[in-house]
Amino acid sequence: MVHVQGPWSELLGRLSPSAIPNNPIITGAFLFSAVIGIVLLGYVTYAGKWGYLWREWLTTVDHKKIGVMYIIVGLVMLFRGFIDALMMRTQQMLADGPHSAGFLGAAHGYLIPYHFDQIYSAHGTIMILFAATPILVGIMNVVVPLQIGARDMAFPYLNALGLWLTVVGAALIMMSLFLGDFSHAGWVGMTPLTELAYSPGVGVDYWMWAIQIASVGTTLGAANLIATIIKMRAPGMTWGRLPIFTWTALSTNIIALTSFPVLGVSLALLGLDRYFGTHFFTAGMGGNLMLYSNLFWMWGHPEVYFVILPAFGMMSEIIPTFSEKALFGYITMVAASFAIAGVSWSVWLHHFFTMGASPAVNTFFSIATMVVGIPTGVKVFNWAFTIYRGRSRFDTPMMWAIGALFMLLLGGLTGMMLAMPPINYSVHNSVFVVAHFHTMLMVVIYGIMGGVSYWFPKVFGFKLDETLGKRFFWYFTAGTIMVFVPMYLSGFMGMTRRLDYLANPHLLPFEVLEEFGIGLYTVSVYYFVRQLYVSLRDRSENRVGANAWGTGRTLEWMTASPTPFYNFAVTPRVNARDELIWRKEQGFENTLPTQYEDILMPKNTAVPLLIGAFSLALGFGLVWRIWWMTDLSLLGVVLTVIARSFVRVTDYVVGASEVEQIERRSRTRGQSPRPDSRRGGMGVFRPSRSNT
Amino acid sequence: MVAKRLRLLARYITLIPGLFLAGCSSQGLSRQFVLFRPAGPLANVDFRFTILDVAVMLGIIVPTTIMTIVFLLRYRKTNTKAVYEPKWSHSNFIEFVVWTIPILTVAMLGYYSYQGTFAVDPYNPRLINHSVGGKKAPRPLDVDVITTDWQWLFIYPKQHIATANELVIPVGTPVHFHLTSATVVNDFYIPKLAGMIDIMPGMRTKQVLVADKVGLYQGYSANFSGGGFSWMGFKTKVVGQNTFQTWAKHIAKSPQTLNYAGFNAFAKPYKNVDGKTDQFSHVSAGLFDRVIKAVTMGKVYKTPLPTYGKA
Amino acid sequence: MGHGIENPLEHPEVRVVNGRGYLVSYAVSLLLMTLALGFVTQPALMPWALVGLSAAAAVAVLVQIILLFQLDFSETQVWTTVSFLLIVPLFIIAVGLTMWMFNALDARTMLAGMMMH
Amino acid sequence: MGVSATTASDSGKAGLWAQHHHHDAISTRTLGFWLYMLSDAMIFAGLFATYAVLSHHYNAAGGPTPHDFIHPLYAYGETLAVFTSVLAYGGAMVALRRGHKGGVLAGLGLAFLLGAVFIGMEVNEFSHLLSIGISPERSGYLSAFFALVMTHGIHMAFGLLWMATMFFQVAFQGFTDKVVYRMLNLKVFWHFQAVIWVLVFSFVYMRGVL
Repeated sequence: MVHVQGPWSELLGRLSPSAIPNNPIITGAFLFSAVIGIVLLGYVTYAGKWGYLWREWLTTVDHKKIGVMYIIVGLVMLFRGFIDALMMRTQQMLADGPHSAGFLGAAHGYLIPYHFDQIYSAHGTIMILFAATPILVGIMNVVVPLQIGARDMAFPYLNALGLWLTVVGAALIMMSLFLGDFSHAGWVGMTPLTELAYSPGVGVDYWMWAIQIASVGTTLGAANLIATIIKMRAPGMTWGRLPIFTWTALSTNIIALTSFPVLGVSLALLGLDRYFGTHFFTAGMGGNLMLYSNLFWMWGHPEVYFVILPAFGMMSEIIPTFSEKALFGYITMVAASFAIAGVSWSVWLHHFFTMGASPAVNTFFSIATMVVGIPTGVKVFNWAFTIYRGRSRFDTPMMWAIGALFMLLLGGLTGMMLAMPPINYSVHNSVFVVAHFHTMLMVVIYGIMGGVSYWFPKVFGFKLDETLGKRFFWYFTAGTIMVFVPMYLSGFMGMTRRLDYLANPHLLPFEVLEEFGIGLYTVSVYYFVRQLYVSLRDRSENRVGANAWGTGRTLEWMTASPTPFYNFAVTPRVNARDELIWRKEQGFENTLPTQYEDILMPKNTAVPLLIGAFSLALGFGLVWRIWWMTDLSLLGVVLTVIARSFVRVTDYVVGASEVEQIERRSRTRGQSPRPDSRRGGMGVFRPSRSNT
Repeated sequence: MVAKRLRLLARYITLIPGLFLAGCSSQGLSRQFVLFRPAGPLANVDFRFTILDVAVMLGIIVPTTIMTIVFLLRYRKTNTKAVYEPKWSHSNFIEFVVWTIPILTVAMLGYYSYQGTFAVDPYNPRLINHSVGGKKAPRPLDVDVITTDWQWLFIYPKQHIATANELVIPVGTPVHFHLTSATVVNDFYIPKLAGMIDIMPGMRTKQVLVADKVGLYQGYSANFSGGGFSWMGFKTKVVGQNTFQTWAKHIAKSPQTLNYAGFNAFAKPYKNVDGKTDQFSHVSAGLFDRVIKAVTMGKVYKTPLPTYGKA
Repeated sequence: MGHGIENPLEHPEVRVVNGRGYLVSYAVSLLLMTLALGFVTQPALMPWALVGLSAAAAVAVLVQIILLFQLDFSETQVWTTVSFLLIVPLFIIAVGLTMWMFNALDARTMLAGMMMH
Repeated sequence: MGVSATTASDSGKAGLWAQHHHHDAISTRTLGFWLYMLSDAMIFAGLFATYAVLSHHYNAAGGPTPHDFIHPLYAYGETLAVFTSVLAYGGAMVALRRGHKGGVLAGLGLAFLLGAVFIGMEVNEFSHLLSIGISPERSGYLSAFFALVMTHGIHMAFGLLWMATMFFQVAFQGFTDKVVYRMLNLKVFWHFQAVIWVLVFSFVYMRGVL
């Protein structure tokens, strides 16, 4: 165990009153969160919803609810990450040139360097790992079992565990805001800056354990999803008929399954350096600091494709639905997804092209990187030819999908530039790169927004408001252009990344433009929230039937919206790639099963939540070096897992007559829209009786 | 009401780029796009490949964009005159073409990438030798660069002098840099002269450049290195070859000297907010190697524990 | 969730267990590891030690994978085999490319390599 | 697949609903666990890559090199323990196939004991190394050595815990679905440790004394 700077006690570790930051901005953030928290908790208590919350959400193993919770966590963190972005843009606008004014104790702008550094590190960590990843995992959770005609995931209990581990990671990050500090060394955690000698506080520990714990959840989720896709398909759902989103979910989870463990290794070794004084990534004593970059990006680059492949999948679902036409080049689309996933494993060095590797090494990784452009290009062409000779309707999901397509073109252009070492050297650590990967992540965000609005009616039974959705889209797009086009340009002016003060005053006009852009984003956030509110308020007018968009093609549009907890009353037999279209053509669209049968469903369980609670204590104890707490919580996790393995019965039976009743009720609701205030949008989720 | 006001705002916003472009030309802001104005062979190659890459890629992306937009407009649902073939989802010819185009592009760009990567390899500076080969090639100048938290030290080992936070090099002369860091990773970057190269503690990287024109160039550390990172710029003065000799002689008389102990004092964490520069004479021989060796043997220049919520 | 087979012991994955496979795997891998030991302790074998070690390890791993995990393309095991075959290249890429890139880097940047330039 | 997607169907009216459709729980479970083991393999890929990078002489930072402290014969003894333990677990699996509870318990017990012998040998080895000042903080090389070998050791220890649990479940719950797939998964886990040990033994221990 290494010696740390500052006080340490047996009982509280490094924790002391001085760990509470004394800073007006943080105090404001704390008050804001506290008020929201109190209002939420107060509402739940006032409405007497604790029991409902416990039974229906906290202990659930239903893949749809777990997916929804993943998405909610992701959206909350997306908002937090957005606030970080707002603060960064404002700081860079204010701290321009030596004559810029300073506020709140900062020499320039309103943030001192150390605080600014934490904000950009938090922004990156949150956006990649706690916003994009959970939302995508959530969407895959909701959609994949429905698309393949399964009742649930292969391992519902494990699914809940994955969710709660992700929540623990997010909770640790939020905690770092109000207790101690966060890492200042970027979301990638550059060594040896993250070593104890250069980051003596608890910030890096927060960053490290938050990611570590959440990534365990993601790895488990990946194994679960792959097993689900391989083993849980409905009869007749051959590989050649698998919906394209499920294909991308499969390829993306192969990436997650294989790459997240390497992230675990890199963080664990960094942890050993910080806690035990080993020399993996130190500059001296035989360590190798570039080894960290190597291990980190061995995960980090596949992670990029982990987030982008599902977005491609969603685009490939949305574009055919709203073009009212089959997807062009199904087989090449599948091949392209797997080509991207495969090549993603041999391109990681381009994240540190400038470390001075030999030109042979750099050339190899450069060409491997460019090769990714081939399947990606094919996908773009295939989407275009899906639109060709179709009948395009511009509903909100389609707008997002098309937006994503154009973002991909721009991102592809700049990506091909960065793949070439001589160009890369001149912009490697500049804001040009920042603009590039934000363009690519915009593909993901556009895909997510499209996917959420596309499948929202499936899960909740009503559509999101179209007018507000489009307004959200346009403001968001204007914001994207306004922020990132100037950022590309400032890259050409030699502006490097991660600056809390800009020495070059000529950058000011660009910074002002970007600030305008972030203002547009803020407006778009307003419309997003308003869209949710209005849609929820007017839900009875926006009720939809099973086939919410009228032109759905795949299995999920055959079961009621909102989907009953057992998904399909009787497992459908699949006859075609676009099963619903096939049934329409054959005149079977409204053919119902002749008889219902008993269904075996997994019981709810509080065990994943309990393991999550222990993991939170474990993470907290590790961050503050409270050893009794880490020992006890680790023991708690192990004993809980063992105890759970002795539980014999984890399923229960839903009787055939009950299934029939639920089916009849959902049919009448789907056909005749009428106010149903008691059950609301969420009433779809029938209370499951038994808890374990 | 709000929406109306916002629509008004949006209309104003569309005007801004126009105003901004006007501002650009009048203030000479276009000169600030330093990557488009290379002043040395290395930056020149980087720029040339940028143009090449963008041209090739635009050759594909522009037609694709136009094609997609045309498809979207022509095959919109409201256009009842357009052909509608809901089942058409495969064509061997189209699939062949859509795979061939990206493959050929990548093959071409891959070849250029290979060429360019070897061209700018600082360990085998054919480019540099070639670009000064025609004239009477001056003897290369060696500069050892050490970064600390958060300053630059430029040592001229042959001249036994050193400067801090200011680099002076002669025009038209190949300059060989050896770079290392005493603390964390930095990145050596002079946009108009040379691309980035990492500066890593305990390791030594190399960079080579020639400046074609006399002038003042801004240098940066491009890799985040902690609290003083934003102030870690350095001025690069490219001077005539004679001026350089005079300057070096002048610095050799400067009262401050530098040995390893002096370096350790210099390397204490310091945010160079005022842009101070230092000059040192009688710099110990082998100081650069000594710093690397000390770091590999475990020497660290610790960062003090911050107060939470403060710097 | 139920399954088609009443008695779990009748499940094909239980039936596939093979006592002879265990014995063969045990004997072969132990023999190979003994050989590996010989390569590094017997001066006569030392010149081929690295090749010998790698070959012994590769064969031992292969034998264990096939006999202990019973990997084959039967209906029971096909996905196990396919997923395993997908992971092997990634394992090799991860270790191999890392070794290659750091050998190149060390030669240029580490003190040991500095003599070259 | 030249035909358009929507008409590609078998026999037209093969039926729309699959009554009494069930999934095979055991093979779903074993596949899921196998996938998890593959991700575990990538942990070892990361560690082997680390070991490979950090095993140059300058990574020893003037401290001990593997030559100085690895005893090939002792490591061979550890190999013997691991392999025999795996064989014993194989015996338990053969007994499971025959539904022979006593055989399963005996096999599990023996595998546990031999696994414990391995752990004991490793603990003994490391405590000896630490007592003569060969510790992970000494150099990058030693950090990598300890991390790799101990990660395998921790896996082994975890396997022992699992075996103990299974011993009770087999004894008191008999061969239920759950117990059977856990036995199958533990088989994969335990055999996997043997495979990793082959790599550790060859490329860390034997390669080290060269």
